[in-house]
Amino acid sequence: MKIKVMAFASFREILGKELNLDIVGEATAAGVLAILASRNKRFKEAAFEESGWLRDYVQIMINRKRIDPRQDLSTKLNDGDELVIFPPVAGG
Amino acid sequence: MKIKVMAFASFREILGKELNLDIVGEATAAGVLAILASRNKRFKEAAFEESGWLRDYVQIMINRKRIDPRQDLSTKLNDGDELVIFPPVAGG
Amino acid sequence: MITIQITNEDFCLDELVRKAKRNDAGALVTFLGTVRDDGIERMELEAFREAALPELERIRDEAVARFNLLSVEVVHRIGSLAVGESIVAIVCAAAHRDEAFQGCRYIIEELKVRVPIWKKELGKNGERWVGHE
Amino acid sequence: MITIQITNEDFCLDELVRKAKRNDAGALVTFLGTVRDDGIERMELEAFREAALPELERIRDEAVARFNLLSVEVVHRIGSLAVGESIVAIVCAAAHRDEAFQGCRYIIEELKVRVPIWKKELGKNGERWVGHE
Repeated sequence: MKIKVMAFASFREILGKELNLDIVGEATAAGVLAILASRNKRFKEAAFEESGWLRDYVQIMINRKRIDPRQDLSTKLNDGDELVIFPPVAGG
Repeated sequence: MKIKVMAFASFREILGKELNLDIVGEATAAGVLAILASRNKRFKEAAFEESGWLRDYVQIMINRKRIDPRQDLSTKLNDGDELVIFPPVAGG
Repeated sequence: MITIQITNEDFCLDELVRKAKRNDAGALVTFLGTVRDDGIERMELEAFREAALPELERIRDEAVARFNLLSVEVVHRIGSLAVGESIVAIVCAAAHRDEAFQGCRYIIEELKVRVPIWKKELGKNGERWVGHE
Repeated sequence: MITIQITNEDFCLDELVRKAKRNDAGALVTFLGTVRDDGIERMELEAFREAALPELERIRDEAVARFNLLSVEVVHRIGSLAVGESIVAIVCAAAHRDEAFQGCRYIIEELKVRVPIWKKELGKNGERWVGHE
């Protein structure tokens, strides 16, 4: 299935603004983050603690809705879903 | 002695913006108000209750400083003093 | 940088804000009071200018000291104003937004109770001095 | 009457205020955020526009309902800005000043924590994303 990944701010600088993943079988938010980490060492260091936990400041939206990364990373994704990764917002 | 009286807003409409009183002997704020009331019936009705008390909303400045009309009307005035009469302010 | 005016002329907000802007300010809060249509046609404003200007200066100094304002602009109009016209503008610049909001609020609240300015509403049903019993 | 923009262009406050003005409004409060010089040279702003605009609309609707706002104008800039340049303007009109102050404050506070916009400070000593640990 196809998952569109978007990244902003510091994560855009590491991952690019947009990439499309083609995932075989079931996909979850956690799975997408693991794929990105396995492909990109800078992303792995920016997003994960050494212990393997996602860093506190990583924020995730799925289909334009924020999820709580401490609870909802195992949410199943569907074909065509959009997952967005960004650091804390700082507008204004 | 000469006392300059200024009036603003509703009191200006009744008394005019500025008038000069020539007072023989001692003068107080209360005395100035009494003179104005004796000369001008509309002012008397606007500034005084029937009982003779100054109405609550009458405000007084002497030489650009506000006085408390409930306490300081007996303040002595000196030659050349300025007494200003106005209703509650409403700027902004 | 810090100007207080009581004037018959209309004013330009962008110009006031340009005067209030400083490189060390990150927040500017502006209050603009306008003639509201609640059944009136015009408003006439009158000031005791010689007492109003020093009182506004005292209020500005208090606000600068309490809220670390970096600059303040105040313009208050007098004369005859139509519905929708500007009555007063207060621009406060500060390093941070909390100070700018509080300073601007302080100045308009104090202005309303302390500065000798009066207004009369003129409507179809006659006229009325605002704030009278 | 109610406009929300995320734009690369600078804006004119008088024009925003003119759009926000209404005859039944007696108070307009404007917040203007600018690039503050605390040792930086420029600031780069970036938005997830497709998510930021609807979030700003939700915030505006909340503010209108809570504080009886009569109109709201919001402009947020993105791109590269120099020290002193405007970042964001929020204009709120209401019948009375308390509502206008509170509505404007509400919108900027919520904007800062909810709307997907980011800024990077660029200074002599390198660059830094604001809000990062």
